[in-house]
Amino acid sequence: MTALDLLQKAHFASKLPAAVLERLAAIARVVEWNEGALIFREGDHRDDLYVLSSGHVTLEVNVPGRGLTRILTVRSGELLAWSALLGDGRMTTSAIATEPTQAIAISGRELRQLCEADHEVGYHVMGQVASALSQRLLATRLQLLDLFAKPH
Amino acid sequence: MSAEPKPKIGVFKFASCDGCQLSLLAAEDELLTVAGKIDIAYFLEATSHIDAGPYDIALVEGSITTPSDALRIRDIRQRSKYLITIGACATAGGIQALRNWADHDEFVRAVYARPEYIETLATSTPIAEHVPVDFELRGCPINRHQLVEVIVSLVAGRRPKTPSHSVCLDCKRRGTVCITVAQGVPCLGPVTQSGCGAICPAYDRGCYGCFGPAKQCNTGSLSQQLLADGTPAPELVQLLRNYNGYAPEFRYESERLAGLNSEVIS
Amino acid sequence: MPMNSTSSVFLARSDLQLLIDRLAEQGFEVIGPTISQAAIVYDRIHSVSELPQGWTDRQAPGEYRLERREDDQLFGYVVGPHSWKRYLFPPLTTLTTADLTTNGWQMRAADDNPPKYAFLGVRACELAAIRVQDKVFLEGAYVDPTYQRRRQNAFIVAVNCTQAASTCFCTSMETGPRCRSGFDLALTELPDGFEVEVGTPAGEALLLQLPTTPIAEQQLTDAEQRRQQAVDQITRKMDTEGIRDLLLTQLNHPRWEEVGQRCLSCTNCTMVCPTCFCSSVEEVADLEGQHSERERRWDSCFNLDFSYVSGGPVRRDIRSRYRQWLTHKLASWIDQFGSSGCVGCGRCITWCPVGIDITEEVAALREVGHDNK
Amino acid sequence: MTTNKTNASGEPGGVSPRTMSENIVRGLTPSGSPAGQVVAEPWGYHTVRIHEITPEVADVATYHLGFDDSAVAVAYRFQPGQFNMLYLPGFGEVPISLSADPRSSTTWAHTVRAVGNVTQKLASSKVGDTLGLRGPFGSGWPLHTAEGHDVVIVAGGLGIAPLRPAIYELLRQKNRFRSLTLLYGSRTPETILFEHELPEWSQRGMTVQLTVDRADAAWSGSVGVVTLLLDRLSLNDPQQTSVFMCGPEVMMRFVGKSALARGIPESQLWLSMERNMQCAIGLCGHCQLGPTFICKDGPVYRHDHLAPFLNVEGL
Amino acid sequence: MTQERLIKVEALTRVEGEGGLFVRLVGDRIEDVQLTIFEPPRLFEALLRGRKLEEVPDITARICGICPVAYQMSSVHALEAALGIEITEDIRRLRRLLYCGEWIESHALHVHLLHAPDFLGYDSGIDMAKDFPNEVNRGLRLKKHGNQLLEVLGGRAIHPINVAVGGFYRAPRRDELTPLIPDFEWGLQAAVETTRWLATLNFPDFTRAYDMVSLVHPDEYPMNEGRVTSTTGAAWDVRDYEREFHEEHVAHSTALQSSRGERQACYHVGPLARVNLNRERLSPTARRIADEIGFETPCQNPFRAIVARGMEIIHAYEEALDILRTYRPPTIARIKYEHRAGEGCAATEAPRGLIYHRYEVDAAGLVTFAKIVPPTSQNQRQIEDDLRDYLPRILTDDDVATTRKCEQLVRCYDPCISCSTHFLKLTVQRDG
Repeated sequence: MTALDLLQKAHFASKLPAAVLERLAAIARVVEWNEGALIFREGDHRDDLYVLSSGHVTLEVNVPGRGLTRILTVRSGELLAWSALLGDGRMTTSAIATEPTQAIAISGRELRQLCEADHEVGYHVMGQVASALSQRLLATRLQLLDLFAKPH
Repeated sequence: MSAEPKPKIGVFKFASCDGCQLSLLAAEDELLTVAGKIDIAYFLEATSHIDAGPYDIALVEGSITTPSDALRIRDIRQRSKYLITIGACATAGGIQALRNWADHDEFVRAVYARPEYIETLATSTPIAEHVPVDFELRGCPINRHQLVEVIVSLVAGRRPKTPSHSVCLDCKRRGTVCITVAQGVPCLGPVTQSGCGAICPAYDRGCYGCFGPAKQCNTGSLSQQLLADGTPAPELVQLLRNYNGYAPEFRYESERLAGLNSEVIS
Repeated sequence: MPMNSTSSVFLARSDLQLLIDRLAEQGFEVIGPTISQAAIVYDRIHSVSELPQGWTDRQAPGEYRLERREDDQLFGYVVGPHSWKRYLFPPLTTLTTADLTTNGWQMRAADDNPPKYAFLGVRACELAAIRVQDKVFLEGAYVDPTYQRRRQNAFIVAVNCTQAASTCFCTSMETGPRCRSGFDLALTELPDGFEVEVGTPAGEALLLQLPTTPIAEQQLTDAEQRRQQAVDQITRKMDTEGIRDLLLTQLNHPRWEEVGQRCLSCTNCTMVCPTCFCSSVEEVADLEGQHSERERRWDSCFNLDFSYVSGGPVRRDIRSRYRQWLTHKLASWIDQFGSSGCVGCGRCITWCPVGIDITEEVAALREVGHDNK
Repeated sequence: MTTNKTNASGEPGGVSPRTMSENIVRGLTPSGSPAGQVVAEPWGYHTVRIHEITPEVADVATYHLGFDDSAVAVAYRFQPGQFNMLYLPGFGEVPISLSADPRSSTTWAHTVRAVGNVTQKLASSKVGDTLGLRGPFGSGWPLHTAEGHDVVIVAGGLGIAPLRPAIYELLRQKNRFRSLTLLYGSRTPETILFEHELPEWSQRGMTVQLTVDRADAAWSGSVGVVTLLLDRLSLNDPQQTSVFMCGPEVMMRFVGKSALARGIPESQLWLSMERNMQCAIGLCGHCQLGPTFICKDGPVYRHDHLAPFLNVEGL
Repeated sequence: MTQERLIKVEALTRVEGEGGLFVRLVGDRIEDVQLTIFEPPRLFEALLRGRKLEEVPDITARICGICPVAYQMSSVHALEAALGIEITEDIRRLRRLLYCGEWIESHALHVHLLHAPDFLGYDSGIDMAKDFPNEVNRGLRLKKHGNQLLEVLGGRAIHPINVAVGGFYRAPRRDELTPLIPDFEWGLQAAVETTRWLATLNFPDFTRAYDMVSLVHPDEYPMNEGRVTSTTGAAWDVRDYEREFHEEHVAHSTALQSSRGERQACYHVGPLARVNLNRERLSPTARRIADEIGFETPCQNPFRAIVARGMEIIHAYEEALDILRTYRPPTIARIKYEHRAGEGCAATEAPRGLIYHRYEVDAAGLVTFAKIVPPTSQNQRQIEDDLRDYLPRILTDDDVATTRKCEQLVRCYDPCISCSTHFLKLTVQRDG
């Protein structure tokens, strides 16, 4: 399957107009990781951001004194390594494929250029990224609330 | 009978009248039963047997008023697994906390011919300002049934529970008519914690706050009303400043009222 | 079965004692109005001399005073701090007992042999309150045995109000001041006696044992005028139009915050309310761990611990607790029991130490968004 | 006589669709009869004995209680989702959901976390100890409303306990439903309840997805809150999907949001609430939420019946 | 070379409040005896200034949890003297009834739980209960009666709330008091048993030539009023109390010590003083039992104070029964009064002995001065004097045995140390 095919199926891209999808597909490529592969390490500089098309990626943070702590798993259709687009490209977590995983990789640099050049595309892409991040933010909040902890 | 060791209990006294620890001896019906469940390891008022601890439960009466007592309570805390403060002195500083608003040296000079023999702190403070406290039993004096309940609960492995609602609820349960509404008598019942059995209004007098502030009491609204009904601010200040006057909710309101008063005067 | 007033008779004032005596003879414990602690309260009475003859009550938000009347009426007051619920739904009830036996814990219902009560002097709003509590305790999916045992034997002698307090608003709640049903006998006090109406066969049977006389036309007119006087004196109003939807859609109204600043959360309104039925069940154990009892006590939604769930109380501030009380009383009560929980007796207004007035709060809540800045 | 637990239509005695539909109507009409077995004497306790204790995870154990009185034992029935009041004399009483197969006949399982005086005392009890039980109380899960649907069960933490009897019943009647999915969120991998049963549930045709809020590298499963599982779940037809959820109130609020965002009709979302309960019969007032008493009108509610009150703070 | 030897009791037990005992010996010679009181001072006399006089009975009650009524009674009488209030006979009787409750409660506690264990060799009354269950249970029941009376009449046993300047906030109803009668009838007999039992204890042979002081009233056993009278024959009006009795502040005590007369001599207050000075005014049963057990007055053996307490329990029961049986609620529970500037003093008999209060109030009803002299401060010097005399007779090399005996002597006075730390100096320190 081509990057475009995969993108069309991804939840992340479900609301993007076809024209925008095509522009994205033009700068995308398909990548794959084996089970256990370290996709990136916390603190690494990365240019690519990914939309998973299959598989399962776990995000980990190194907590001194507690070791590696798994904070979230990302599944197909979802966004990975958003710092490549919005941040300085420094990864805030480590990502490990916990099963054979396939993704559409998009160069953050090229995507930024594309968004700048064509605000129509930029508007749609940023909207989707914001939506994905807000969902993740909410999930993080609930996680922080520690809802299942033993009450005192 | 199980051979489990009985929990060791120590009863300690700081600045106080003895009334709260006496409540244990005043539980005549329960005393010997309770005593059978525990090992009274330190209780000067009741026994010459003195055990240096450590204690499973320390019952602490009285407030901290001297430098040596401030050290002694830390020592007791270290030797005790579960520390319970009993009574208004221990939980709020007691009536002697009135000194906290006064010129302490002048107080001592007024009472003692040789103030140099007297070594006290300028304040009377609750135990919890000095060491962590596991449970506070309110009252001036405490309610002996609550004391027995607390001891028995701890021995049985339950967390003790004492109600935190206002005196008003108890008045209504026992059928007492509201003395403020029916007679215009100032009463702290609406802001005072239950525990005494709502005795004062049943004896035709207003509550004077022996059990300290009820949980989330609205002291400000009550004093607004009492002021509007004609109780002068200085009188309200004194009403709030007695046995639990230094408990935060009463303290802040009395200080607010005292401030109002000085503004009026000046 | 209510009978119409044409069947009413006259009972001389001097024969009222016979009414009390007959009730006592039939095994009733007569509870009636009497003066205690500077108020008219409901207590055990044996004699007419214990009634508050020549006394009345002046009421205002946060204020109640006994005053002398110019005449010597026995029922010339309105309502006091007590309501009949303290007899039908006692402040403290032992529900069950548990004993540790060789065969483990054995539980049984606690002994409960309440007296047969006869209530003397029940007002229209109080009849309504008893109807409300009947719905709560007797007509739902579960019946409360404690209430049932007391209620089913109770004999009710109602008294029509001939005057109103400033805090009364029964006309708004359509519960009074006229006693229309729910009584065995109903009295309207006249200078020299009572117009007596019969509400039930039991009432009629009792009346047959009393030296009543036919009532004169003039006495009927007089009684009606006196009852009308109570209607005319009621000035306080609560607009109940659409009140359920109004309140349940104004849960974030700024007024809650404002009243929360004044409310003492002291529970007085709920305790004097003749319909409030909240309680807590607590464990009372002996020291040896051999015997234990479940004890039910009046409780109040104004207490912080009332809504405690593991982790903490649900209603954490006075604002939310006041809102709970008012919305339950006037709105969600309708969902639950098919009627308002408020009978307009005004007790919550009089006995609030800071004089919070439920009718004023409802009026303020009607001003939607009056302070949304 | 084990046959009399199944009636002619193959339905379990205590959970016939008719009883359940009455129960749903009752959700907002309090005059209806209480669900399941009618409790004649609301304060009548039965002596029950601990027959077995199954330690589950830290601080949580399942107590299998049997009635001393054999007549009661035979007559006792409950609906999935209902609760009992368990009474430890000297310590007090707590509402605890029944947590195992409603067609069990000898003992009745209650999965309890030791958090308060009563549950801590229970945690120190032994097999053979007695306690008091009254119940069952409250409404059950209206499984029949989901017939023909994709059924999604969302559980958080201990919230799986009152859902477990429903799971048994759903698996037993699997053919009546298009699909069965369990989304289960737990705090950590160590606190997953009934973990040993999950493979069996999968095997019997239920899709089981687990997630935990926090985990170390030894955990290869999903990490993140349980709402994410619902966000990701691919739905055949939201209009034909029913959701039964139980967990902390905040969790259920967001599960509800997520389900609605996915297009599942609000009338097909069901949740089980928790409040302070003392009488269990709607007469003490403690568990009121909006116009309902949770002990009597709940604990299982249709989402739209509670929705106006779930988002008001301190109600 | 003669060795210096110290006997120290770090903390006296089975007394109210906290104090110690310090004895310094050189050889067999006693150099110093100190009853040390380290109870933290609570400065009541200072904190009373500026308070409404109506609060005084509540506040002074907090001086002592074991004899709050003594403080309430003394303060209301002193304030009534300052305001010129005459109380009625009904109120007077109710006050005596309240005092009966406190005497019963306080004496029963002391006798059974605090002092009897000394004579029988136990650490506590609770330990003693194993071998003397009847005596201890009887004592607890007596004590409970005292508390019940305080609860009905005072609202609660510790820090009663019903005592007011001018009378009571509310007079009890008859149906509140009469249910106590059957218990009190039992209690009277039980108190007789207790006293007979106490008379059988083994008393150390120790007598002294005491100057004993108590109130004496011509018509009744002293509680709320009377002339301050000494066994030497001298007597004073209460208003002259401060001319005869003086207080002084010593370094080893947060309590002040009292002494009498120009010689600054020690004196003895308490049950023994009362019985010695008022034997013929004890209730009939108490007198009969005194005769039966051969209690000779004047009794100068301090250890026999425990028997005097027994007789006072009998008296309190008998007097209480008399009041309970004839009780009719008074028409006026509290005398109305106007505030006025004034000064007043009063002395009453606390369970431990004479207690003296004096107040000055202003026209607004606020306290401007307070002086409180409790019994234990008056006994403190006497206790030290007793020890100086007693020690050489009992001194052995066994310090533990010696201190036990010393403590037993101290407990004869039932010292109430919480009480003793609220003394006022003789001159008023006032600002402005």
